[in-house]
Amino acid sequence: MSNSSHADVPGTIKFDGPMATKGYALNKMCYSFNEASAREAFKQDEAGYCDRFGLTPEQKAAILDRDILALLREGGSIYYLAKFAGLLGLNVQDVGALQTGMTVEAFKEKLVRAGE
Amino acid sequence: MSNSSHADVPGTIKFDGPMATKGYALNKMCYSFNEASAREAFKQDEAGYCDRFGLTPEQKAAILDRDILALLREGGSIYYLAKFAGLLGLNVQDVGALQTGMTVEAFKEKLVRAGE
Amino acid sequence: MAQVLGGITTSHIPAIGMAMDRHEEDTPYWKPFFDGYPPVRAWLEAQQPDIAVVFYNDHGLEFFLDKKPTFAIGTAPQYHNADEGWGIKPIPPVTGETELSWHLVNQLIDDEFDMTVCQELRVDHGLTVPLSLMWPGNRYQHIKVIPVCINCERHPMPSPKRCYKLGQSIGRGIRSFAGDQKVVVFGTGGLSHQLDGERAGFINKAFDQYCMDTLVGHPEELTRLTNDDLVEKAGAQGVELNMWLAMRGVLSEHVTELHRHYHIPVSNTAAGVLVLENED
Amino acid sequence: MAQVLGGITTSHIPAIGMAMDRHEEDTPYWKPFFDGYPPVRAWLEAQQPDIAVVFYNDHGLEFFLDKKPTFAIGTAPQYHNADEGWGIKPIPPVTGETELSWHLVNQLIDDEFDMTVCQELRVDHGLTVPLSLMWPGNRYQHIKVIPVCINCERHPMPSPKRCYKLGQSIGRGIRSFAGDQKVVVFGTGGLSHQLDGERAGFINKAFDQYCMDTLVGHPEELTRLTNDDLVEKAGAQGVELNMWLAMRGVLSEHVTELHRHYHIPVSNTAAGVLVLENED
Ligand SMILES: [Fe+3]
Ligand SMILES: [Fe+3]
Repeated sequence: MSNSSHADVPGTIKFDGPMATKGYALNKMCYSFNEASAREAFKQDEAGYCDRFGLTPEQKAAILDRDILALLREGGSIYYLAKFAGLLGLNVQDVGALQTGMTVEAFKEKLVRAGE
Repeated sequence: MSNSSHADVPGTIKFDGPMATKGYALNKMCYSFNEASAREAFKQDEAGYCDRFGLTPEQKAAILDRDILALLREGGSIYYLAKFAGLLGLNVQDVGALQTGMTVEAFKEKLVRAGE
Repeated sequence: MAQVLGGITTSHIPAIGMAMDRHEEDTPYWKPFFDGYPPVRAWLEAQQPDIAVVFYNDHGLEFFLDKKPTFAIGTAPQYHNADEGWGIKPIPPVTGETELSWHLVNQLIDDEFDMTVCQELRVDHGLTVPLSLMWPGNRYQHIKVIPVCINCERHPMPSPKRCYKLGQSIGRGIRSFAGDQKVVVFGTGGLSHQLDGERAGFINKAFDQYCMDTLVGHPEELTRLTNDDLVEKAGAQGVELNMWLAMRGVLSEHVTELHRHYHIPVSNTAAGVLVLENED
Repeated sequence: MAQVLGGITTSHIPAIGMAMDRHEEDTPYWKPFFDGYPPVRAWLEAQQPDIAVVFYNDHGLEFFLDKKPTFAIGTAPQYHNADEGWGIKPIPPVTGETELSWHLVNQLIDDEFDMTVCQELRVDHGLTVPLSLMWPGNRYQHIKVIPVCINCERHPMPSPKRCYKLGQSIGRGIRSFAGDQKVVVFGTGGLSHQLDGERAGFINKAFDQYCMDTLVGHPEELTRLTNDDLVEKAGAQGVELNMWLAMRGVLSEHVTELHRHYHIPVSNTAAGVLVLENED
């Protein structure tokens, strides 16, 4: 069945049901960042804000470390993590660079080359 | 097509899309009565509470008059109106009696007779 | 492979929960209704299901017209009940189940059912009253519940045929799940009743009995009805028969009727009980 | 009968909206992208559609995992945009439409699509960026918008085939609507891109061009792909092709390709533009 198969695409974690269960609290916290007041509350007390949503120790550590790849492994969805990145002042190209271990300039160049 | 046909069942208003559009504000107000604080706020100032949800004059008058049949005509859905009835201390048998112009006792007897 | 033990139909009206809260089960009004349940409880006690798939409708606790699903399914580890506005006492949390739930979601999306998937969901009397009825004293926390919510509040609603097919897809999902869980399926709501309009209090005993007879051995016959037919024959809220059809779709073609009960009225409603044992 | 004029595909990434806010359309980075749009705007100006059906996905403004629809459709008189958390400026309210919207809901439920129906809905950049692009200066309030939201965020997602069939049902709905409205259809999002994981920045120009070629004349060929195929070939967010397929499903079998544009990159994404004129 197509939906229960796990596409084995290197460098890609399929955000499926079990991952959505694992990452629920983390994603819920990131979804809250749609609200300016939530972003402010997080900035005032990062660890306390994580605890309020019941993040696991691994999720909380990955938030405090800004470790995007670890957040994905812990069930984060890029759509909600993008709001966390936005709060940090990072755009999707910055996040791409972080995940690929490249400088932002090198990451942007890689994208330009894809068009050639 | 089954969904756009209007079942012509006497004494029954089909709560369909256009009725749901017509009754949206009214139903939204009644849905708010899930919260005890909303029920309290309504009791403190019935007309003001209606205005806060943008009810039409017809809807507001029907609320103030406890006119269930008028509320249905104005786009109310019985599922949300039931919460308004609950706030007034009425159960579905009281509401049945009101709509059919019977006493509650007569309405209950009619139900018992349906089983015979 | 997980196994479908069978299906149960039951009314879910709030007045039942209120009567249980007030210990009125043996009063003259309520006794003829509650007399239908000891055989159901005995069957559940003997079968010891691990999981209950419960087809219900939300009467305006969690879902409003702002975002109204046709079909919703829960995949949460727990579900909460809450204040519904007119006095039924909230019951303790309901235990959920995530693994089979997600497996069913995969099956349903593969089968082209466009589910709304709920990782957090407040469940109303449509789901909670049956649990209280099956396990009095609210001793239901051992059983893992998978809620499946069907729109019965605003037309257009899914057709009887679509609801039956929904059940069939869920049946395939349960039977293809790698595990040894025993699953029971609840079709809640009904039978004939109408709450709104000058026709309030409408009940159709003959039609209800036709439905109960037909559901057991010839459910496809009922899928030829439209929702407009149901409104006419079973009252505006009689469309809740769709939850019974979804339950029946989960079961095998042939089932054994172990128990039947029918009583008029509870509150404004005709109440029907069936226990159908699966054959495969 | 209402009439389908044609369909438009367009990227909807937030960076486009931000570039327009900052008046960067003519900068070296952005000019090659915005050069794709004057012909689209000219066609819209000439055709003067009354209604736009917009297929988009919600990236976490209105819908969260708590209650995540597979397919949602709006029937509201107006839609609001709001803060998405990372700095795109909300745009003025979008005008809605209730009559055709409800007619489409009736058609869809009749055709066994299990829609979540939204009488109140905040719409995110997936819907708003295309409006800003088509009518610069946010002069889009004359056009009535029917939002159709497709789950592209959490697997399982509706298959490419299911999305194409969704569009076909909506096409039947438009053509059976008693009115003389002119309708345009937007397929938003795509083309290949991946935001997450070590594979972030993946773009597949050859596959994108195959998709654009095939979508025009042989869309059914694309419906043989699975979402897993799309993730592999077009990147994790390349599943947004499903919105293009839904748009194509609304159109007639034969369409005339009036305009095509393709540019890499805008932000992390390959951007494709098509204007397809309907033949019936
Ligand atoms: Fe009910
Ligand atoms: Fe997108």
